[in-house]
Amino acid sequence: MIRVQTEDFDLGAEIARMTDGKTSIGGICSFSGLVRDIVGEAGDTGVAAMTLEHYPGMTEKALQEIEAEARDRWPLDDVLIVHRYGRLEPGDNIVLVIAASAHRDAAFDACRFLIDWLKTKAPFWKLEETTDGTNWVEAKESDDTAADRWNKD
Amino acid sequence: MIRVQTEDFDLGAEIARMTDGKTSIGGICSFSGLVRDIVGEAGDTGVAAMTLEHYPGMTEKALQEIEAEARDRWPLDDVLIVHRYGRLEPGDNIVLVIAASAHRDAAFDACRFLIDWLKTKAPFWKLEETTDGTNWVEAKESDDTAADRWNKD
Amino acid sequence: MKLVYFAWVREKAGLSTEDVTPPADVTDVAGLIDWLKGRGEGYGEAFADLDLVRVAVNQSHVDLDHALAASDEVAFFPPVTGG
Amino acid sequence: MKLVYFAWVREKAGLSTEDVTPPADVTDVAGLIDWLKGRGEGYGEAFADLDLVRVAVNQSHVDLDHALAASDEVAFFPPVTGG
Repeated sequence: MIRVQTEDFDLGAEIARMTDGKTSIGGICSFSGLVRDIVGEAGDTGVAAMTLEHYPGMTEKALQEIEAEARDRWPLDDVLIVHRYGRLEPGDNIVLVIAASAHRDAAFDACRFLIDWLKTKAPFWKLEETTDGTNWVEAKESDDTAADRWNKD
Repeated sequence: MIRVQTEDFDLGAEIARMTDGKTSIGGICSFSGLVRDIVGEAGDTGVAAMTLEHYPGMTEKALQEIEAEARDRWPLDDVLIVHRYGRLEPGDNIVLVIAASAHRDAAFDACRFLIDWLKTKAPFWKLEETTDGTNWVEAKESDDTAADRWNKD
Repeated sequence: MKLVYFAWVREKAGLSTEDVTPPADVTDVAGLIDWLKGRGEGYGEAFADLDLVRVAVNQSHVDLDHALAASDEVAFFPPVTGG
Repeated sequence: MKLVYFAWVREKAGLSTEDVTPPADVTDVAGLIDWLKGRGEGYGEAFADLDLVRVAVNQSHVDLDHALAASDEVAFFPPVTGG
């Protein structure tokens, strides 16, 4: 399942919903991404907040395709992707991905795949507010490298 | 932090405690292991329950060493390992590992390291109850292989 | 043809969405960008470095040589930075 | 010397803990196991295949050639299966 929303999410409640009444799940891997205040790092001035813009319609389509690809590659009992948009402050949740499987390796690999592909394929853009003003976060080459690991030959 | 307990754990509450008031965490990776009912798989008769025996004292020591090794290898904001013992039924939680870091790769790698090492180094033993009686679960070669990936040369 | 713009591409172009009818010789994404650049300074800035611009047609990522139809929704935006 | 047994090693040995005073020629884990095997059938079964038995001394994993002291806590158990 995928969701795009402004509201926060509750990881514990999501996993409880996923496992309720089921006895086929052996492992659940989750990843949450949070707004990090990078004040104090070399060259940074601290992030007061960030605003996530997205492309309604395409976002849902892209996330559904990523979920489908994960289910195609690994034997998964369940998949959840939740991505927030709008204005968020340091410490706030941005994104949650969960993969549940009978097997631990499938849960881990699928979870990492979900976040790696999301980071290069889902149409979200971060506008950071710092003490120096606002700036659009630039895409990282390391994110491309991480996503490329999952490309099939 | 490590905990060995009979009670269930609450993943959402653990992560809320970990992130409360912090703005340095960029990513949190968690893995929960559950009792899986393997009825219906070839050669299996279904697991009615399992009882986890452990070695009080050594268990805590082993888990603390695993946490310390993870903190040594990756820049982590926080680590949690919770392992249950006693009688558990299909669908019940067995183990929870969480790694929080500024960076997603560190969170993922550390989380997987924690569970891989725990599975071959922490003194727990599973006694399965099936319709045919009880039997001690045998260690898997795949768990040794998974743990060996993290050995340094 | 519906055009949509996001993030700094939107800010430079100066609008978030518009309906356009490009001339018949605009047949692909690269041709559409060339035509837009002739329409005003904002477009020129938005499309100054095409290495920094990504394109989706009907909400799927495409390359610059992707062929266009009159009913297409074409989106321009920077490399994505979600997650 | 305190000995502790877990899982099926405990079941075969027939006890979970005991205090023993091995003879002076028992200097390492392998020697201790040999001596225990001479003390009864249960030990013989517990230690029949040493590839299946793991040992910890003072709560750290050790090999069969690990040297022993009178004050040690020595644990015998199968390969672990937690997690």
